[in-house]
Amino acid sequence: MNTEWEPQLVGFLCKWCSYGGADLAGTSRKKYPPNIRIIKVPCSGRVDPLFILKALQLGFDGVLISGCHPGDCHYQTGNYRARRRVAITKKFLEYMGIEPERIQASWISASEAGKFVEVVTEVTEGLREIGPNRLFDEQQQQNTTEAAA
Amino acid sequence: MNSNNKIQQKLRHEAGALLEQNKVDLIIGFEPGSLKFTTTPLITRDKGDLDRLVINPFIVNNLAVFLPDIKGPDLKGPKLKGRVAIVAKGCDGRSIVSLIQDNKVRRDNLVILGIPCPGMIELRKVEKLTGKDRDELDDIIREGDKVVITVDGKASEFPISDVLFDNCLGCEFPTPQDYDILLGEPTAPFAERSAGQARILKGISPQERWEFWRREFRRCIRCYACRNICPSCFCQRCFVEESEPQWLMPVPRWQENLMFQAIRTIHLAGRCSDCGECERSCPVNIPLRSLTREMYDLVDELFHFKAGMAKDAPPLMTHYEQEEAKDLIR
Amino acid sequence: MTASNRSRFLAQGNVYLPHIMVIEKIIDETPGVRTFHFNFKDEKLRDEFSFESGQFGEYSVFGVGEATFCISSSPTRRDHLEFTLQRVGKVTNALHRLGVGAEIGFRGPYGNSFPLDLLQGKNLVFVGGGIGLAPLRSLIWNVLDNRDKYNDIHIIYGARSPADLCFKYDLDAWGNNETVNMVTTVDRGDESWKGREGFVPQVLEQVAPSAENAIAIVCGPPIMIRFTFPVLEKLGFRPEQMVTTLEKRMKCGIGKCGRCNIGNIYVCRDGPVFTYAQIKSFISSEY
Amino acid sequence: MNHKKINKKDLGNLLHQWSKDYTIFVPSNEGDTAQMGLWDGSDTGFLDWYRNTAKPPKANFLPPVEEMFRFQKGKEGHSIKLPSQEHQQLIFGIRPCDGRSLAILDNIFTDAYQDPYYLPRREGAVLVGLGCLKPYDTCFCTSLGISPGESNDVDLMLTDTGDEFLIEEISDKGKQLMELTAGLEDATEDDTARASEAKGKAHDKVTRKIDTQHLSHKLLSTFEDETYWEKVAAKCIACGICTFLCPTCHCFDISDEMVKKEGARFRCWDSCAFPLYTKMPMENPREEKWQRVRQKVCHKFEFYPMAFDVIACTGCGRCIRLCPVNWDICQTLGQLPG
Repeated sequence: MNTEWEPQLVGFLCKWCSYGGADLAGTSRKKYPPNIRIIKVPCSGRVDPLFILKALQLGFDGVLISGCHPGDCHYQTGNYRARRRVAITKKFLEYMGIEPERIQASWISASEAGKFVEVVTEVTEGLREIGPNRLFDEQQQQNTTEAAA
Repeated sequence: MNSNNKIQQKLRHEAGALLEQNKVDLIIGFEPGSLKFTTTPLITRDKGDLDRLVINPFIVNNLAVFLPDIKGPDLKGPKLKGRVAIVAKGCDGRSIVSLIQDNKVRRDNLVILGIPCPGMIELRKVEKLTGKDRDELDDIIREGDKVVITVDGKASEFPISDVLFDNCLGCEFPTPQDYDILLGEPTAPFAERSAGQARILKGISPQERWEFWRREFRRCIRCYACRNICPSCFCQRCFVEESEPQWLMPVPRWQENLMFQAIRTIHLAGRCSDCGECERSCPVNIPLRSLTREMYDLVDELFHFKAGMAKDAPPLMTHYEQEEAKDLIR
Repeated sequence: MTASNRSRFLAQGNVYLPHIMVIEKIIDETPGVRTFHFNFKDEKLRDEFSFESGQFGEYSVFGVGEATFCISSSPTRRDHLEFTLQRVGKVTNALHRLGVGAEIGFRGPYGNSFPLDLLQGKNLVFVGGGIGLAPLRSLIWNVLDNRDKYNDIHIIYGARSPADLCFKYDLDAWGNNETVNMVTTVDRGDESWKGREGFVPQVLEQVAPSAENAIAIVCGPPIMIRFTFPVLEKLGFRPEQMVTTLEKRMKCGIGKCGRCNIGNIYVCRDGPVFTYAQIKSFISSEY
Repeated sequence: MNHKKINKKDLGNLLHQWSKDYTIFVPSNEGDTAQMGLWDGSDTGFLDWYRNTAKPPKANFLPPVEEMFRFQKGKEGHSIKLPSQEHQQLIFGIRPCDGRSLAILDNIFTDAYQDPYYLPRREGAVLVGLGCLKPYDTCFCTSLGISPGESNDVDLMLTDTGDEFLIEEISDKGKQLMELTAGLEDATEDDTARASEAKGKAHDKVTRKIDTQHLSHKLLSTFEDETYWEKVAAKCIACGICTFLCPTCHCFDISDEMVKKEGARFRCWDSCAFPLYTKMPMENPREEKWQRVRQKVCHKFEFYPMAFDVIACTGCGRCIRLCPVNWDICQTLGQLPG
């Protein structure tokens, strides 16, 4: 009865900053939830809203987009553009009915292993709270807490 | 109506002069449609066609859709070489400016014949109001802020706001932002615009909203009328037609339909002028404008950006400010 | 010619269900072109299945989709089937990723075939370009395996460059066959190329096979076909003496899905093999 | 022949009776969009508003999307499984134009190869026609040999005679159904007379006409007239409304989906209005919009008649009524030069 559901999170990490942060977290043996699947992207500006929606359609419970801090982008402005895109996507999909917790963004530099751990933990816990992604299931979403109970 | 007649006269005259003096090669306007209470786009190089140009409360199409040389996936539009004179209402005008911002059309190839727009009559609303289909109505006459609808020989009067499109009721800029010739006097927007806000889904839970869209998009047949009628959907190849990777199955299942429309609307951020053509053209009546208007309001809220206001301004998504949307990022 | 074929193809059961086939061998023809040898997984069907040169099939990679290719092997050689394709899109890319032993779907054979009864006792002029040799190759081997039924045989084949020549093993075999006049040409040769250079239609004009009691069978890219017909006419071939096979986008392969029409002709159902006389009388110039 | 009749108030009972053997489809309004939808078991309110559906009844036989079969990749290789099909449907209220459209579609799905999805549905279905007393101003069925009140393409034909429907048996299938149907009254001569009067009136209400004489010849001589087709196509936005919602358009696409070693092959509606429809890697025979518009018109009025001796248009007017730019096929046909 009691399902062993674990949130599945996909992370699009910029290869210059956030991916380095994740790497550092690993090499410095920090613990973070194993629920994240990481996809390395050349820049947070590479993340198309399509990626986000496709991940949700494929059944991932949440999406994390992470790039360099404002001003630190390897390509000067990629993360600023990503910010506009993410803001619009997140807010718009919220209007369509996708919980805002499922789409998360962060700025994590290559040295911020601690922040990476923190963000992934928080996001994962947030997803645990709102329950599994049933958005694209054929049948109407039943009581989401039912599965968790 | 009288003022329409005058504007129409002037339009025919100006269009004729433009063709005659070789200032443009092509006129894009409206002519009477083949059905009662409809008009249809008139795209012509022939001066003889110009006495068919009309201005009335049914000139609904956003003619800017014909401007980009290439429209849709490998889909060539009419051969628009040379200079074009185009009839534009407020929203159409903003779509044109938006196309100029996106480098899809050059301002100096255009002569914009601006129409100060008092709002267009939505036949679906008239049908609902009278309980009759369009072809069963005898007459629809607009008189200022009233409309007189005649059914079976019997005339009834209604406030004009009962029959105008929602986007017209909520329109902020009924007079084109940019024009070469303005036909008539600039008009003011409606004082009370809340009826046109279209945020029909505020105040219900995310689950209920998703449920709503799931139900609506079950009906979608993926005819792509919403995309093809939209002046801002000018991609040479739409993402739904990509095959490697294939983002979406070409089959009309609600999951794919919904995703298509979500991404299409995101692509419209900063381009959509809220002309409402997507919703009007939808053959299965999906309230698409609820989505596009939300996007319209969102970009205004987040970035204080309104589409198609200044032709020299950079497009929304190519630009950024140092300080914005900060609370959305961890 | 089409009406009689139609009843013959009447299929039983669900015509859209593919047979499971197994890839037995893969030959790299050019950097983008591969030939697959394949066979029915169900061994019973290997004997039951029959086809004729010029017919095509619908091949599928499960989960990716279906695509249309002719059967490039000869019906006279029954131990396996072959098809040849260039990687250009989703399905062809997926096919190129498959290895020996992989399973594909196949349904067919569909369409009409080269008119063997018309060719018998005639001089045959095969004109092919690039991967367009695939359907011709089925017919050429068919003819060579019944060599005594036919008169002189000319084969004029060309490709853009030596590297783009398909079926080099066949070209060698035909070149070494004393009963075949084989001419191979490339648009532009390289240092090691010792053969002819020039476009296929030009070379055809130089070789100038006689139109007397002859049939020309042409297949290649549309641009080559368009330039080849006038040359053949100049050499004295009448439209009835020219045969070609057309290519269109197809999905169903059986005249229902609509997209392969040229006027009232469905290429999948009424073709793909036509004489130039037939093509000339089409309503539409959309071929 | 003696006909039956039924009071409109008893229609629910009749449908209920039929629902024991058939899945009943009636005109229904989902999100303001009329289509043949599953009957809820009681409501006959559609009689008040129903003129014709937006989505044509072809959708009940060639659905917008259907699973052709499922496949699975296991240790022993691929296996294929066919879906089970529900065949016994009764469609109530089909209009004569749409009845004809299905007869037209039968040609293509029986030609050369029997279509294993469309035909079983067709064979299992009963069409109950309902005469059209209030044609739209877009209707031109009478120009195509169809009368809005009469049909030979359905199994039973109903005519509104005021408070009652006259029921005529058209086909053997309809006859069999009537034999199993209880509680119907015999129609009187008076009823029949009133019905034929209604039919005549309906026929006269169709005022829109096209001239089908010499049409094929005119299209042939105009075929290469690029200027004409470009002008005609200029305002078309190349969406799929007129083809998807045409009751006789039948073009489809086939595509695959696979998730975790399990997948399905789908067939869904496709349209000659889309450039991708004919696009090949190297070229596209109908790249230009005017070529695609020409294809649509010629297919219906020239190519299809050449193959099957019937125009693939029923004059239902959906393509005119629903077009967002008011592209009117009657104008295109009426203005053909030559």
